[in-house]
Amino acid sequence: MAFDIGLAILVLGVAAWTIAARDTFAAVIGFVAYGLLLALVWVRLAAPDVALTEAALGSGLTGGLLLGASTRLARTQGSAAIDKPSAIIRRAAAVLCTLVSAGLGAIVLLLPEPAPTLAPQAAANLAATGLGNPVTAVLMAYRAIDTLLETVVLLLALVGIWSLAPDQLWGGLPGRRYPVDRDGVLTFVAQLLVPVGILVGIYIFWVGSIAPGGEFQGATILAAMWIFATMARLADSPAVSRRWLRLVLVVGPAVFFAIGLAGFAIAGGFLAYPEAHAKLLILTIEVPVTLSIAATLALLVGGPPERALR
Amino acid sequence: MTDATLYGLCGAALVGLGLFGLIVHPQPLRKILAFNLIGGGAFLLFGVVARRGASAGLDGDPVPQALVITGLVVAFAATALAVALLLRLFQETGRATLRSDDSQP
Amino acid sequence: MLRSSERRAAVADFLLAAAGFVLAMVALGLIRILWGPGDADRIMAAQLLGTGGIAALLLLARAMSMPAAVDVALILALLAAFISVAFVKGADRSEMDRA
Amino acid sequence: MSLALDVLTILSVSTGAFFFLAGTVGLLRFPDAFSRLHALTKADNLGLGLVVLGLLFQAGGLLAALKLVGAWLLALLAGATITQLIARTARTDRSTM
Amino acid sequence: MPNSATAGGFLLVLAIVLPIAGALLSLVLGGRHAERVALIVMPTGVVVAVAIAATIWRTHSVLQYFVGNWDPPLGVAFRADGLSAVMIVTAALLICGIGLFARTQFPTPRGVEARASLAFWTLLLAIWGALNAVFIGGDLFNLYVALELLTFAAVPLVSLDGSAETLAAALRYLLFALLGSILYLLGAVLLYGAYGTLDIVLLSSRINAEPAAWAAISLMTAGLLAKAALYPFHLWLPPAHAGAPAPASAMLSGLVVKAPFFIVVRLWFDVMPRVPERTAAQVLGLLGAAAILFGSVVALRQARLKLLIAYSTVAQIGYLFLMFPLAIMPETGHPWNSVAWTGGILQAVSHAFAKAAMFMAAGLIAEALGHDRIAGLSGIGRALPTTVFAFGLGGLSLMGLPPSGGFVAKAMLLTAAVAEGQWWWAVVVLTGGLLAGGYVFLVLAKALADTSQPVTLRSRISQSRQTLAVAVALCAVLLGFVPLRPLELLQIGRPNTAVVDVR
Repeated sequence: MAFDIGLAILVLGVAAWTIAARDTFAAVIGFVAYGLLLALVWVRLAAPDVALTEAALGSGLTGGLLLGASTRLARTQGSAAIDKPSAIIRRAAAVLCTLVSAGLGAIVLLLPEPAPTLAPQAAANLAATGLGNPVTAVLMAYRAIDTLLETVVLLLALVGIWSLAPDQLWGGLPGRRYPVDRDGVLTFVAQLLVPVGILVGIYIFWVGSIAPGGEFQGATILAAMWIFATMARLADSPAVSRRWLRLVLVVGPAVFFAIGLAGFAIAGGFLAYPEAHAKLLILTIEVPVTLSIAATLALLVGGPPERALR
Repeated sequence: MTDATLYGLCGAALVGLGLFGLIVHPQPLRKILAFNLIGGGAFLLFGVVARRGASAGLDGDPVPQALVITGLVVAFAATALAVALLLRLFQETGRATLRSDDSQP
Repeated sequence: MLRSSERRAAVADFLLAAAGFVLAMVALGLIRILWGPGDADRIMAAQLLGTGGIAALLLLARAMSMPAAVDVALILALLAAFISVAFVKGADRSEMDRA
Repeated sequence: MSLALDVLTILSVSTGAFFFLAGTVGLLRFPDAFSRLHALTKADNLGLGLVVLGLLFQAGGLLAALKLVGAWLLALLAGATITQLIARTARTDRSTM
Repeated sequence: MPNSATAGGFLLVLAIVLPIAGALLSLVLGGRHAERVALIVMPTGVVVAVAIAATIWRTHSVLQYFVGNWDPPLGVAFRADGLSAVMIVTAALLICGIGLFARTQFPTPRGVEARASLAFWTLLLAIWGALNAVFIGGDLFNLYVALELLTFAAVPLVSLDGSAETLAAALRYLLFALLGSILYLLGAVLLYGAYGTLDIVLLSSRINAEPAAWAAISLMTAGLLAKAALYPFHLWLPPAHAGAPAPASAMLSGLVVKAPFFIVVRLWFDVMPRVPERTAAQVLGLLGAAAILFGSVVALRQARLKLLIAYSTVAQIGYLFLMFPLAIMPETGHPWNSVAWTGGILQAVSHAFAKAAMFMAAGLIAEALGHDRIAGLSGIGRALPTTVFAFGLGGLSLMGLPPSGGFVAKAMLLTAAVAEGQWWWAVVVLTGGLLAGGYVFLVLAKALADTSQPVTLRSRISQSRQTLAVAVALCAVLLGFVPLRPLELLQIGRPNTAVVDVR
C-alpha cells in the first residue's frame, strides 16, 4: 500500500509538472515520465497487457513523436506568452476541473460492491477461441469488430496526415531526412539495437496468444525500430505513392475483413470462427495486422511527405 | 481503501489536471499533451474498474483492459494527426498558436 | 526457521520495498532535474527514469509473481535508447535546422 | 539451498539500491552537468546490474534469466548512447549545454 | 426486443463493410481508381440502405446482429430500429448526391495521382462507413470507435486546400473533437464500472437514477455536444465548415454533426429512458435556443456566403436539441409518441438535405465568381438561375416555410411546445425562423438584384452539377409532404414497456 501511495503521488507530481512547466520541451519530458510511471501502475493493477502497450505506445512512441514536434516548434515559444488566458478564466477553469475531479473521485468511491465484471464470461469462452490470453480473446474474438475498426482508424489518421502535404510534394517521401551521423555513434547503436528490437517485437507479438503481449504491442516496437533505423540513416521511409507500401498498410485490415466475411460461410456469422480452427484463423489475421499496424504507426510519426520523389 | 480505489482517485485527479491544462494553455502542443494526460487518467479509471472485476481466476476483467489498449492506440493516432496539423500550420505561418481571437476549447 | 511460503512472502515484501526505494530515488532525482536550468540536466531524466523504471519493474515482476512485467522492462529498455536519441536530438535544438 | 539464494538476492538487491541512492546523491551534490551525468550513469547502471544479479538467483528458467540480462544490457547501451551523443553535442555547440 | 440476431442482420454488417472496404481499396489502387471505387460503392450502398429500411418496415421490428455470434454483454451488437433506418437512408442518398456532385471538383488526371482527389474519395467512403457504424452501433464503446473513425475522416477534409486558415480550422476542430471523445469515453468507463456492460439494451434495463449514471450521461452528453458544435461549443464549426471544399462542407454540415446528435438521442431515450431528468432536458433546450438565436444573428452579419451558411448550421443544430425538453417527458404516453420526437428527427434529416444543397450551391457560386463575398453576388441569379434556385429551396427549409421538411419539423416542435405549455420554445422557433428568413433573403436579394452590367463568370458551371444541387434540395422539400403527426417508421423498435412516469 505504501508503495502504491508513493507511486500515485509520483504520477500526480509528474502530471502537474507537465501542465505547469514553462518550457514545452520540459513538459514533454514530464509526459514521457508520466507514461513510464503509468506502465508501473498498470503492473500494479495486474494488467500487464496494458502495461506493455503503455510503455511502448503511450510513453515510447508518443514521447518520441512529441519530442520531435517540440524540437521543430522550439522557436515559437516566446510568442505564446501573449495569448495566456486571463486570471478569471484560469480561476474558473481551476474550479471547474476541481469539481470534475471531485465528482469522479466520489463516483470511484461509490462504485458498487461486488464489482460487476465480465471476467467469468470471458474466461468461460476462452476455450472456444483457442487462446490462452483473455485480453487477446477480447481483442480478436469477443470484440473483434472494435479492433477491426481501430486498424481502419489508424489508416485514416495516416491518410489525413498525408493529405497535409503540399500538392507538389504528393507522392514523395515522408518527413525530413535526418542529419548524417558524423562520428557513427548512432549508426553503431542502431545496428546493434534494431535487430534485437525486431526480435523482441516479434516475441511480444507471438506470446500474445497465450501470455500478455500481442499485435499492438509488438507492432509498436517494430515501428519504433523502423523509426530508429531512419534516425540513424540505416533506412529511409518509402515514398507514399509506392504501391507496395499501400499494400503493406492495407493488408492487415483487408485480411481481417476477408476472414471476417468468410465467417459467414464457415462459422455462421461475421467475424465468427469455427471452434476447431479459431486459433489458426486468429493467427492468420494477426500476422498481417501486426505488419500493417507497425507500418502505419511508423508512418504516423513520419508525418506528411516533405521531400519530392526524384 | 484498496489499491484499486487509490489509483481510481489518482485517475480522477489526473482527469481534472489535464482538463485544466487543456483549457488554460494557449499553445496547441500543450493542449495535445493535456489531452494525453486526461486520456491517461480516463484509462486509469478503466483499469481500476478492471481490477475491481477480478474473478474467475483472472486478476482483472479482461474486457476493460482490452478496451484500454484500443483506446491507447486511438489516442496515439489522434496525437499524431494533431501534431502533423500543427507542424504544417507552423510551416505555413511560422506560428504555432491558434490566434487569440479564435477561442480555445 | 520460517516456512518456505512465509519466506517467499518475506522476500516478495523486501523486493517491493526495494522497488519503492528505487522509485523514491528516481523521484528525488527528477525533482532536481526538472528544476535544473539546462537541457543536459533534462537529458539525464531519460537515464534516470530508464534505469530506475527498469529496476522497479524487474523487482515488481518478482515481487508480484508477474513474469510479464519483465517484458515491460525489456520494452522500456529498448525504447529508452530510442527515446534518449530523440531526447538528445531534441535538446540539441539546432541540429535539425543545420541539416 | 533456496534460503541461501534468497539471502544472496537480498544482499545483491540491497547493494543495488544503495548505488541508486549514491547516483541520486551525486546528482544532487555535484556542481556541473557533466560530473552529474557521469555519476548518475555509472551509479545507476551498476545499481541496475546488481538488482538484475539479485533477481537472477530467483529466475525460473533460461529465458527468464536471458530477459533479465538483456534488459540490463539494453539499459547500458542506452546510457552509453546518451553520454556519447551529449559529449558530441557539447563538442559541436557548447552554448546549447 | 428480440434476444438474438435477426434474419437480415447481415445487411447491417454490409452497411459498414462495403464503404470501409471501398475506402481501403481506394487507398491501395490510388490514382483514378479511387473515384471509380467510390462510384461503384455508392449505388450498392444505397441498395443496402434501402434494404435495411425495407426489412425494418416489413417486419416492424428491430434488425439485430451479434458480431461473431458473441452475445452481449461479452460481444458487440449491431441494432437498427426505425430511427437508424431513417438516418442510414438519409446518409446513403446524401453521400451519393455529394459524390456525384464532387466528380468535377476532385478529378483524377491520367497518370499521376492527385493528393486532394485521393484523400477526398477515400475519406468520403470512410465517412459513410463511420456514419453507418454510428447509426447501427449497439455498444457504447463500439460507438466510441465509430465516432473516432468519423472524426479522423472528417478533419482532413477541412484542410484539403492546404491554406493556413483551413489548417488552423482543422486543428481547432480536432482539438474540440478530441475533448469530446475523451469526455464520452470517461462516461462509458463510469457506466461499465457501475453496471458491467456497455450494451445499450442491457444498460437500459440495469441503469438506475443514481450519481454514477448521472455523471456518466452528463460527461458523455457534454463530449457529444462538443462534437456536435452545440452552443457554446460551436466555436470550431464556422471556420471548419466554411473552409472545406463545398462537397466536404456539405458532408460535414449535413451529416457528420448529426452523428453525435444521434448518439445523444440514443443516450437520452434508449440508455436512460427510466432516468429522465426534466431540468437537464431544459438545459439542453436552453443551449439549443441560445444556438438558434446566436447562430442566426451572427449569420446575418457575415460578409462571406460560406461562413453565413456555416453559422446557419450552428443555429439549425440548436433546433435539434429543442426536442429534448419537449419529448423527454410528455404528459401522455412515451417520448417517441410525441410530435416533438418526430419533429426533432425530421429536423435532422431535412437540415441534412437543405444544408448540403446550400453548400453545393455556394460552392458553385464561388467557383463561378472566384469568390463568395455576399456583396459581390449581384447578377448571379441571372447567370446561374438553377444554382440560386437550389439555394432558395434549401433556405425554404431553414426558414420553416411550407412546403419543406423544415416546415413540418418546426411545426411539430411548435405544436409540442404549445401543447405542453412550454410556450417559450415556440417563441424561439418562430424567432429563429424569422432570422433565417432574414439571412436567406439577404443572399437572394443580392443574387437576384438587377445589375446593369452582366456578371463575368470565371469558369463555366455544368448544368448537371446545378441540377444535382436542386435534386438534393428537393429531397428536403419532399419531406414537407410528411403528415404532421408521429411517424410510424420512427416508432419501430421503441420499447413500449419503458416506464415513463417514475415520479
